[in-house]
This record gives sequence, structure tokens and C-alpha cells, in this order.
Amino acid sequence: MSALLEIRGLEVAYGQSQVLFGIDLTLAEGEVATLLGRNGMGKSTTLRALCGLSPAPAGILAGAIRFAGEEIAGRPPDRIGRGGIALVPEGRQIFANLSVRENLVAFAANRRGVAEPWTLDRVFELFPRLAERQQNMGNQLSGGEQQMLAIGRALMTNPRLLILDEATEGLAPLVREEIWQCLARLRAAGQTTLVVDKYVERLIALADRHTIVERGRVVWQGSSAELDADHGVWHRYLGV
Amino acid sequence: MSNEANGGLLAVAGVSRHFGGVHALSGVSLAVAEGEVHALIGPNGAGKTTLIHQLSGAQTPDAGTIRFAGEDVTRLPMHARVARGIARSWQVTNVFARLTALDNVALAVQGRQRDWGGSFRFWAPVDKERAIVDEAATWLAEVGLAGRESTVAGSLAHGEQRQLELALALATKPRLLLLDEPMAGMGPEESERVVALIEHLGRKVTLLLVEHDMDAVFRLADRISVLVGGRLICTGLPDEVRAHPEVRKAYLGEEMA
Amino acid sequence: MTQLILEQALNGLQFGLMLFLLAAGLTLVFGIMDMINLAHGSLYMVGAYLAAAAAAASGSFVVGVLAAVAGTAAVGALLEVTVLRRLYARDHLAQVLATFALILIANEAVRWVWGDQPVLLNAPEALAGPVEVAGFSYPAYRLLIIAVGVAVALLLYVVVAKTRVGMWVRAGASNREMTEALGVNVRRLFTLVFAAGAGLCALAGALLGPLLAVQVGMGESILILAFVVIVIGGIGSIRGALVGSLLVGVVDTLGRALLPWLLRGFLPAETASTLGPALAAILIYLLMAAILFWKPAGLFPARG
Amino acid sequence: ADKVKVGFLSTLSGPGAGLGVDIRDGFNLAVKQLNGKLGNLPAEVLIADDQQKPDVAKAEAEKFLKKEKVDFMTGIVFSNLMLAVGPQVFDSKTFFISANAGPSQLAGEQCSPYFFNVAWQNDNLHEAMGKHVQDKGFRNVVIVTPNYPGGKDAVTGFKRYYQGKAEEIYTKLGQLDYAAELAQIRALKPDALFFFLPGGMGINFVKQFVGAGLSKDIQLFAPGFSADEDVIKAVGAPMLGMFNSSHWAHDFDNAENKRFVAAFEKEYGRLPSLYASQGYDAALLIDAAVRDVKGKLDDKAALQKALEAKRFKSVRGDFRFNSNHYPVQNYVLRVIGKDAQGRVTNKTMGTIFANHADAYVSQCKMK
Amino acid sequence: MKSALYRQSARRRGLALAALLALAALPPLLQALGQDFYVSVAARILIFALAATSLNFIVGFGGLVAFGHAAFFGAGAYAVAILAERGVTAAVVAWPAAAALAGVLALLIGAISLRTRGVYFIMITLAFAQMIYYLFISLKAWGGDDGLPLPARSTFGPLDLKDDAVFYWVALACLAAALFVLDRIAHARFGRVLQGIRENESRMAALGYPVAAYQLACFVIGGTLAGLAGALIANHSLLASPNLLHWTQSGTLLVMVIVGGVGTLYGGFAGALTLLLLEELLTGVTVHWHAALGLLLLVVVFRAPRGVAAWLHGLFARGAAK
Ligand SMILES: Nc1ncnc2c1ncn2[C@@H]1O[C@H](COP(=O)(O)OP(=O)(O)OP(=O)(O)O)[C@@H](O)[C@H]1O
Ligand SMILES: Nc1ncnc2c1ncn2[C@@H]1O[C@H](COP(=O)(O)OP(=O)(O)OP(=O)(O)O)[C@@H](O)[C@H]1O
Ligand SMILES: [Mg+2]
Ligand SMILES: [Mg+2]
Repeated sequence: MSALLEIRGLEVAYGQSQVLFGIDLTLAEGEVATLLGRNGMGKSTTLRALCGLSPAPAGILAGAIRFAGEEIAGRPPDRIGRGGIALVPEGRQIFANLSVRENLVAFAANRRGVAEPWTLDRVFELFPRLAERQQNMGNQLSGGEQQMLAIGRALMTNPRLLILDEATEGLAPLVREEIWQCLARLRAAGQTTLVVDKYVERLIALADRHTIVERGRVVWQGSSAELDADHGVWHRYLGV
Repeated sequence: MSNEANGGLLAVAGVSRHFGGVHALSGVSLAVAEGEVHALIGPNGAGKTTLIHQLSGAQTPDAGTIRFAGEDVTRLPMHARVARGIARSWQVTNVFARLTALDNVALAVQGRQRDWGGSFRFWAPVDKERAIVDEAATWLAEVGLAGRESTVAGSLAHGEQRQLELALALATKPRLLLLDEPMAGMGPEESERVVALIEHLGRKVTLLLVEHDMDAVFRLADRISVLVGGRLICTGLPDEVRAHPEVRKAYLGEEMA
Repeated sequence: MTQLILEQALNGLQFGLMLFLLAAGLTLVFGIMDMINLAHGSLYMVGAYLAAAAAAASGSFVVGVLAAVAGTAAVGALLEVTVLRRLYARDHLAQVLATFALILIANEAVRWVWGDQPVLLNAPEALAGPVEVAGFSYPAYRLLIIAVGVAVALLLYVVVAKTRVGMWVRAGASNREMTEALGVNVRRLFTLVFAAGAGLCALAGALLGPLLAVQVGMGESILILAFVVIVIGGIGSIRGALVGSLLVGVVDTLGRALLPWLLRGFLPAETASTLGPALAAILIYLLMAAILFWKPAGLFPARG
Repeated sequence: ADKVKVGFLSTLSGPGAGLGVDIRDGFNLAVKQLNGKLGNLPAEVLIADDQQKPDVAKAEAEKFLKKEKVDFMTGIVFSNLMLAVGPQVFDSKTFFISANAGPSQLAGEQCSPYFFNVAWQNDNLHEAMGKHVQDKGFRNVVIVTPNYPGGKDAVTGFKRYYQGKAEEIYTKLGQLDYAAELAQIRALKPDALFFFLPGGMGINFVKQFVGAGLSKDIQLFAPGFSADEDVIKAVGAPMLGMFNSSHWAHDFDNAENKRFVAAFEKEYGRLPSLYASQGYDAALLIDAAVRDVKGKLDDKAALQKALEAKRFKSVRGDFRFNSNHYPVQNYVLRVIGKDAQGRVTNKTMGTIFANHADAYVSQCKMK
Repeated sequence: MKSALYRQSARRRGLALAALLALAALPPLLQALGQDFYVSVAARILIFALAATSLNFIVGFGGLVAFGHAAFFGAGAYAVAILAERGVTAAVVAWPAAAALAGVLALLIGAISLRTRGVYFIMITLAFAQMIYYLFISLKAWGGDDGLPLPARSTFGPLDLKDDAVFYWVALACLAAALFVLDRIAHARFGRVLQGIRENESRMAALGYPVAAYQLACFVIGGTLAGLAGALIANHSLLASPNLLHWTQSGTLLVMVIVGGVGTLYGGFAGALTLLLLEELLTGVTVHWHAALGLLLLVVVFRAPRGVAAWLHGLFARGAAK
């Protein structure tokens, strides 16, 4: 397996205050990896920097991000997006003034010519609730429905790398369960995925490798088996 | 439980609300007794947030009545309901993004003080009112944001904003607190802290809790109501609800139980 | 009498669509990109002047209109790239100040190039006179404005509501960062939208020039009306802008025609002749205040 | 005095700027022709923009009076500004030579020894039009003016000499579209129409009037300022055949006028409007008076006498000042036609009033 | 705990006092320089500063972008002129009456307009101001578009307002008092509430604040002060002009506020000073001064994004740091 994504020594600041102090992370094609850590430790900041959404004015201070063999740090977000990275951001960020359907079709793409691309029908199959709400505006959805829409929207771009930032927040247990199963199926189909979430047990079952950050630094990295075995790590870094 | 006679502290009768063709709530009736922790669960889009909106006054129902402590509050504006002791938190974070965490909570504390003109005071500098500031700091500590007082709310991490959201609601010292997914976005440790906080509060404040975190719900709730498709399908003790076949089918799934 | 009322209704329709031509561009830029552009009226003025110059040089009205649209779109794009682009992230007040500054500069620039006096721009000979419609004569040129207004309304509706570009624009306005992350070059998109809005201004200026005057400051007074229209309709909604335009057009026209006459029915002539026109003058403002009183976000609150 | 200081205050920006600019250009042209002198003294012409706002006008006037201590003021276009500025100018015993604004108040009760008007009293051109329409035998006329006092004055002036049926239509000040009024006019079927719509309003009205096909059946009449070169320049051919009244036209056949028109065209590349002629005359009046008093500008009484004597040849031919310092002069009928070079412009048709005074002079207590 | 925008300190109060004294010394200074004329100009600037400050209270503190402030400014002016016509010339009666009238007008307009938000609020306030404008220019009794002249300045006890210097001092006193009062309000509970509302209206309602009532109070305070400024401007130019009611006047005041600094105490003052001085300077230099002004305003937008007052403050702060 070749490395699809490689982050080296990433340092990021919001204005004067630096929050990432050298994050390293590699992700092979077809792999599912997680980023774990307590609240405010820098998970979302890492993901956003990856997507080119690093905060102005300081932004990325140092580090390299290679994606599919190209250096993408400092590129504008739209180029990164077209390059095949899709983000399900925390806080959903769906387009309030677009209908559910529009939210999904506006950015639909199959740039890599995937054999079985995500389509409107497949998304509606995954989230029947969205099919019922097709014509509603984004801001008329319930919190969970919005979350489904944010996931669907990212899938519709058929990304090479799918990034989920707390994508199960606010979802009912049943739906959450479906998301895990869907991610497992995607993994089987070779979808590379980077996940941030709080359900560690489920993530261990789902992902190959895990990275834990604490105050903007990587403090632990390992496989699912290693994490499963070491509950000290859970307790120390995740507060479980 | 002194208000039992008129249906509890909060008595919701036949409340309906629709948006265009969507019937978000259809004839929901529910009673919450004083001092109880009452959980409200249900699938996404079941109408939980919509019900909170009707109770808090962010929206008014198309039909039905809402009585609080015996008084009909169905048509009261939000601020009047807060004055009577109903406070809420939002599912989507809703704080004063450009004020410091402490300023955020201080506003909540100040809003509670309604003696002589309340905040229609034009002269005395509020900075001199130590009591407000001190109390605000206490609330921040309570939700686990000690040390973050002077951080601007907008630059708190997502989970921290959720904690601040809770502090704001608590600082109004409500009789009835409506919490819409307070644990969403919080890590396990923070969730644990909030659960403990709610357990502690439960003795003094009546709580209506909307939450998808079932561990928390079953640990905290005295009673649970289940909304599905805008209708209340059951209300009962946690164990009854857990065993309810329809609830398992529509919401919990099999292994959850 | 019925014929008079019919003609007045047609006048109202025409006045409304005339306003729509201007309001359409405004609602695009303001409603969808959330940018208050007071210099919209200046683009309208520039369009009219360019049309006059091109028409005079080429001797053809149509060439004048096309040149004006192209030229003003270019001016708009240039303006966006140099100044306005830096304003999207700023609050509305900064936008107000900057675009107000642009008005001052534009007016002086036009005065410098074309002088203080109004310039000549007349309708093509073929449309200069009246035509017979349903038994009475109506200016042919006004019928043209009605036609163009309807066509522009349809076109805009389709583009904004039905195409992917329209969705991107709306998405970019509501959450720029997310739109970019999903692979859309919002920067370039907005330049295009702005150029299109400027082109619409020029179309309005070139078409209204022959009816109204082509002169310095022509943009300011009509700009207020355009704002009234989009606010009544609900900012950002093309449909709202259309309905708002028609409402303002009809109410204003009928008010002016009928109010003095109605008042004379039950008031002394002297009072009626002062009160009538005064009331007619404030009628559209009354209309706007009343609509906003009952529908605080306009008739068709933008979907967002 | 070793020089003459003139405070030229006029509307030089905004929609009304065209008028002020013409007055200024006319005034400057005269000073230039006089080699930069007025009455053999070096002239210093200070120029200020009133932005068509009374408070700005007052502030600028104050600066001229108190700071610059000017000897004369001139330039104001709009009557409401003149009324606002008047008291402070007259209080400071400074002469104001109005090159346009001629409000009735200053012709009547509030007349002042320090106020001279080289143009006309506001009603005059309307009166002339009323007289002409009356004389031509029209008896069914529609009058269109904006709903503000200036418009009401126009109606009064017109009806002072016109006795037939008059339907009055009031529009909004600054109105752009006249479709509703035109439909009303069509329904009223008048045989003549008199309108007073200053500035751009008039341009729009005429264009739309012709576009609606009304010009075939209804004869158009207007005061000169609604049909002058500035308006013609914007409307063009549709104005052909429109009648208007004026005290001056660029084809007036006298030596001074020929010299003025030729020089103006050469200097500014356009035909002068009546505003330009008024500005020009204002400068000539000052020049003559200063020469008369041999530069003794402090002798206000003598200067007033010299101004009253009016020892210069006006481009409009001859006129004299009435006891209220407003002109007594001829008013002519003009029609818009094509000149020898094929340009659309005004042609003088004949005299409507000879030696006409205004209606307010009897209320003036001066002298 | 300090709010970001209002940092009150002894040093700042000292600076304010020094500035006040310097301003008070202006008339004798100008007279000594033989530039008496500028005393009147300075008084006009102070009056516009008061009007702009009153608008800044609504826009910057209350977060309500109002585009009809001319209505209150003009109403104050007309109130004084109409009273003077009826023989009421005492400032102690006429000026408070003007302010009160403007306040009542603000109460009525505000109560209706506050149903709307944002741009809709901008437009509905404009609508009301335009109605009042057209009403006044149509009414011959109040001078129509000629405006209503004042025979003389108001009488003010033993003070002779005809003296430009005295009038200047009175205007200065009004402005200083207004700034002091508004500063107190901004730091009092009420000001804190306004700040909260500006940040997040729905959250304030959920904390139990009747948002509309606070906003209305803010609107009325601003309107009342504008009425006082109107009374002063009518006295200054001896004319209540319909131009004061025109939407361009509202626009000018708003531009002053933005130039000076939205939501900063001295923003209105700084804006009025900057704009009127620029106008004074530029008109002397070129007839195309509007273009020059436009360019300068662009510079302000991009170089001093929080307004001239904040920019100056920054300069001072940096200077002090060195
Ligand atoms: N816009 C911002 N400005 C300044 N600081 C910020 C901003 N956003 C986040 N931070 C800070 O950066 C740090 C990391 O935040 P980040 O959002 O990456 O955390 P996280 O690990 O995703 O936490 P959570 O689990 O709560 O989402 C936090 O301390 C936060 O306060
Ligand atoms: N303004 C609105 N317009 C139209 N439909 C709406 C509106 N608000 C809510 N709805 C619909 O009403 C239903 C109930 O929504 P609500 O937000 O109450 O759900 P919920 O139970 O809180 O769900 P979740 O657990 O996902 O937050 C949803 O289907 C939603 O789409
Ligand atoms: Mg995060
Ligand atoms: Mg919800």
C-alpha cells in the first residue's frame, strides 16, 4: 500500500496562539484511520488544515502535507476539494439556503470515474429521511437530518479521501449504527477514510490505525489491536 | 411533587405544530413533575427540538396548551417565560461569539436580576457589580471551563462551546431547564462531567432532557418519553421504555437495549 | 374610463418591469452574495452613458445596448477584482461606505468624460412612436421594455434556481468556506456574478436611457426604488424582486392617477390638490412599511 | 480698493450642477474678456459649491462674507437657497447680483437694496407663456408641475394671464416616469399643455410625451428653462416644434450677443444656455458699476446707484431695473427648430411682453 | 471584567477633559488669529458631531442600522422654527421640546420598525423618513421646499447666542454632555445588554431579556439626541430646511458614523470632523472634490477598517508603547 496522505510536522496557529505543534500522520490508500483526543486538543484544526481551511492570518506555520504525491499545504481549498478530499465538518455546515436535493446535487462529481459512484439514489437509500425532506431548505431540517445531509453531501463528490469530523453527533442510536455499518462497507470497497469521533469502541472495530493528539502534539499512535489492549491510553488521553 | 394536582410543573396538552406539509408535532401531551429528570428521546426529525421550541417560546404551537406551574404560557414570548423560570440550551451552539466566556455568563446572571427596572439601569457602571462577575465565574467552573474565563467564546473548541452553552442556561437559575442534546460534541470525559452535573442539579431543578447518548439517558432519567414522527408513543420508567418493542424498533435498535 | 384604467395598469406593469431590470442585478449581488452595493446605480449610469456613446458612434441603438452591456460587465469585473472582493468578508456598513465612495468617484469620472449636461440617447426610430393596442395607442418602446423585463426575469429565475452555477452562487454566499472545500472556485464565481449583475445594470441603463435622461446622478434616485422593490419582495429572491417591482409599479402608477381624483370626491378642492400628490408621493413608502409590518422579511423571505 | 472680490456661490455638484456650471462659465467668460478685471480693477472670483443644500449654502456664504469679505456675491441657481442665504448677505451690506434665482419674496415684501436680479422674477417666464397661450386662443389646457411651492408659483404665474380652463396635474419632485400622467392627459384631451419641470424631470417628460404620441394633438408650451440648450442636448429631435418663453435667445440679433455666443462656443465647445447668458450679464453689471464708482467699493450708496443705473449693454438687448431691482424687460417666444447647420436649437419667434415688470413690485417698500 | 470596546480608565478621562478644554479654547484662539469666521464653522461641526454621535448610539451600540435619522434631526429643527414662529424663543423651552418631539417620533417609528431586522430595518426607517420629507415639502404652511426660517437664534438666559463664540460653547456643552451620558449608559447594565443583543439577539431573549424593549429604548435615546442636534442646527443656520429631512442627510450622517468608527464613543465626533474638514479643504482645491473624497473614503475603508477614532487610538497606543 502506498501512502495516499502524509502529514509531517504540521504546525498551525490562530492569530497569535499556536494550537498544533508538529502533527505527523500517514494514511495509506484504502485505509481507515482515526484521530482521537479530548475536546480542544486540535483534531478539527488538523482536519481543516488538511482541507486548506487553515485560519488566517497566520495559518500553517510549518509542515508538509502530501496528498496523492503532491504537496498541497497552502493550496486554496477549492483545488484541494477538486483533488479529491471531502470533509464532513463539525457543526454540519450545510447550506441553509439550498434545498436538501440541491445540497446534494450541487457538488456531485465523479472525477475518478469510480465504477459504482455515489448518486442521489444511493444517498437516499442510506438516509431515507432525506428523501422525504428533499424539497425542504437546509435550515428546516432537524439536527440529525442536517448531519445526514452533511455526510451525503461529502459522499456525492466521490472523494479519494473522506474526512468525517464528529459525523455521528446528534444522530439517533439506530442511525449511528447505520453509519458505522456504511463506513465498514465503504472500507471494504476501498474508500480511504479519516475519522474523528468519540465512540472509541466502535472506531476500534472499524479502523486500522489510530492517532491520539494532546495539546496539538501526537502522543500515541498504533493499530486497533494495540489500542484495544491498552486501556491505560484510553484513560490517560481520552478520559474514558 | 406539589404541582401534581394540576398535572405537574409542566403540563403540555395536545400541542401540534406543522411546517407547510410537515407535521412536526401532532397532539403531544406530556406532564413533567417538579424535581424530575424527564428524558425525551426519539429518532432524528421526530420533533424533539420542535417541542423544545414550543416550550421555550421560540415558536408558538398551532394548537394545544402549555401550562407552567399552573399558568398558561402558550402564547407568552420567550423572555417572559424565562422570567417565570423556563430556560433552555440549543442543539446548535448559540453563544455570544465575540464576548469572553465570562462576559457570556455574566449576561445570563444579570438577566436574572429583575429588581427595580432590571437592566434598564443607565447610570451605574456594571463593572463595579462584583457579585455578577463572581457568580459568573462560579458557573464556568461548574461546567468545567475554569481557566477559560477570558477566552473569547468564538475561539473555544466546539466541545467547550457546548459547555458554555450549558453554563448560560444554568446561570438563569431556572425551575425548569430544557436541554437539547447537551452532550453532543463533547468527548467522553466532558460528557461524564455533565452527567454528574445534571445528577447534582436534578435535586433542585426540573429537567427536560433531549439526548441521543443512551448511557446518559438511562443513567439520569427518572422517566422517559418517546417521540416518533411527531407523536408521543410512550412515557414511562427507563426500564419500561427500554423494553418497549416499538421504541426498540424505531429508535434504539436491538443491541442497544 | 375603463380604457384609462387599462392603460394605467399597463403603465404600472411597464414601470414595474423597468424597476425589475435594475432590481434584478441588485438582488443578485445583494441578496445572493450578501453584498450591499450602493454603486449599483453608478453601473446603471455608466451603462447608459456607454450606450449613448456607442449608439452615437455606430448610429445603431442595438449596437449601443450590446456595447454597453459588454463594457459595463467588464467595468464590473474590474471593480470586483480591485475593490469589492475585499469587502465580502466585511460587515454591511463597510460595504456601504466603500460603495458610497465609488458613487462619488463614478459620478466625477462620468462628469469628467462626458460633461455636466445630460447626453442624448434616443429610442430607435422604429420604436419611437406609439402603436395601437386593443383600441388605444401605447408607446412601442414601453412595450419593448415589458418584453425585455419578462425575458430577463425568466432567464434569471432559471439560472439561479435551476442550474448548478446558481446553486454554487447561493451556497458560496451562505457558507463560502464550505463551498470552496467542496471544490468550487468561489472567488472567480463571484467575479462572474458581479460582472453579470453589472451587465444587467447596463441593460437597464441602456434601455431606460431613451425614456429617462442620461445624466450624472441618474443612478441614485432610482437606486432607492430598486432597494424598495427587493426589500418588498424579500432580498435574494428573483421571484420576490419581480413581484415587488410589479407591486410598486402598479401601486405607484395607480396611486398617482387615481388618488387626486378620489380625494376630490370628498375633500375641498384646495386640500385635495395639496394632499393628493403628497400622498401619492409617499404611497410606495407606505406600501413598503405596511408590507414589512406584516411580513418583516418581505413577501418571499429568501430561502435562507 | 485695489481689487474686486466676487463670491461665486452656485450648485456645482449633484443633479442640478448643469445650471450652476453654465452660470459660472458665462461669468468667467465675461471676466476673461475683460482681461481678468472688473471695472478696471483686478478681479478675484472665488468659487464655492452649495451642493444644492441650504445649510451648505449658508455656511459657504458665511465664509465669503466673514472670512473673504467679498464685495459682491452671485451665482445661486435655486430660489430656496437664495432665500436661505439672503438675510446674512444683506445684513453684511454686500451686494448680491442674482444670475438666476428670482423668488417673489425678494421682489416684494423682503426686497433689499443689496439684491439685484439680472435674470427675471420666477413668475415672468410662466406669465409670458400664459399670455401667449391665451393670445393664441387655447382654452383647454393642462398644466403639469411638481408638487412643491416652485411648481405652485408657476401655476399662479401662468394663470395670471391665461383665463381658459386649466387642469392641474402635480407630480412628485424628482419624478422619473410620467406614464401615469401622460395617460391622464390623453384622457383629458386638452389642446395645449404647459409644463414646468426643472432639470432632468423636464427631459424625461418631453421624451415620454413624444414617445406616447401625444405631440401630434397637443401643443407643448414651457418656460425657457425647460427648453433650453441643456435640455435640447439630452432630448434632441423630439423637441422640435415646442414653444417656450424667454428673455434671451442665442440668436438675438445684437452685437453683444453675437460676440458672446461666438466666444462661448469657442471657449466651451457648446451653445450657451440662458443661464450662461445670465452669468455673463451679471459680470458685466458688476464691471459697469465698479467702473462707475471708480473703484470706491466702500461707498455702498454710490455703488447701489451705479448698479441701479445699469450702464452696460446686455446680451438680451436693453433692460432696466425696476424699483425692486428686478428687471423690466421684453419676453420673447421661442420655438425649437433646426438651425442653418442642422442643429436642433431655439429660434426666436417674436415678442410676447414688452417692458414687462413683475407682479410683486408694488409690495416692495424700498424707496 | 471589561468589554472589549469600552475601556474606561482614569487616563482616558483625563484625556477627554484635556480635549474638552482645548476645544473650549478654540474661539479665542481663532479670534486672536483673525479667523473669527471659523468659529461658526467649528460650531457646525460640533452640531453634526452631536447628530452623528446620536446615530452612532443606535447603529454602533444598539446594532440597529437605521437609515432614517434625518427624520429626527429635521424634526428637531422644524420644532424650533415652528415654535419660534409662534413666539416661543426661549431655548430652555424650545430645545427640550424639540428633543422630546424627536423622541416621540422615534418611539412611534421605532415601535413599528423594530419588527424587522437588518436590511429590512434600514429600509423601513428610510421609508418613514421619506414620508416625513414629502409631507414637509408639500406643506406650504411650513415653508415647503424653501424651508422655515428662524427670525433669530433662541434666547438662552443671559447668554447671547448671536455671538458665534457663545453659540459654539453651548454646542460644545451639549456635545460633551451627550458624550458623557452615552458613555455612562454604555458602561451601565443597559449598555451591557445592548452589547449582548448586538452579538446575539435570540440568545438574549433566551436569557430573559425583552429584546425589543431595549432596542426601542436605544432608538428613542438616539432619536432624542438627534432632535437636540436639529434644534441646534436650525439655530446655527437660522433655517429649518427640508434638506435636513432628506434621505441624503441620513446617508451623510451614516457615512460620518462609519468613517469615524461604528460603536466607538468618539466615532460620531471623529467622523463629522473628518468629513466636514475634508470637505472644507477639498472644495478649495478642486471642483472634482467628490472624486477626491471618494478616494479618501476608500482609504479609510481599507486602512482604518474600524474607523478613524479607533485608528487614531491605535496610533496613540503604538506611540505610547514605544
Ligand atoms: N477560530 C479560533 N480562534 C482561536 N482559537 C481557536 C479557534 N478555533 C479553535 N481554537 C482553539 O484551538 C484549539 C484546538 O481546537 P480544535 O477545534 O482543533 O479542537 P478539537 O480537538 O477539534 O476539539 P473538539 O473535540 O472540542 O471539537 C482549542 O484550544 C481552541 O480553543
Ligand atoms: N422551519 C421548518 N420548516 C420545515 N420543516 C421543519 C422546520 N423545522 C423543523 N422541521 C421539520 O420538523 C421535523 C422535526 O424536527 P425537529 O428539529 O424537531 O427534530 P428532532 O426531533 O429535534 O430531531 P434531531 O434528533 O435530529 O435533532 C423534521 O422533520 C424537520 O425537517
Ligand atoms: Mg473538533
Ligand atoms: Mg433536535
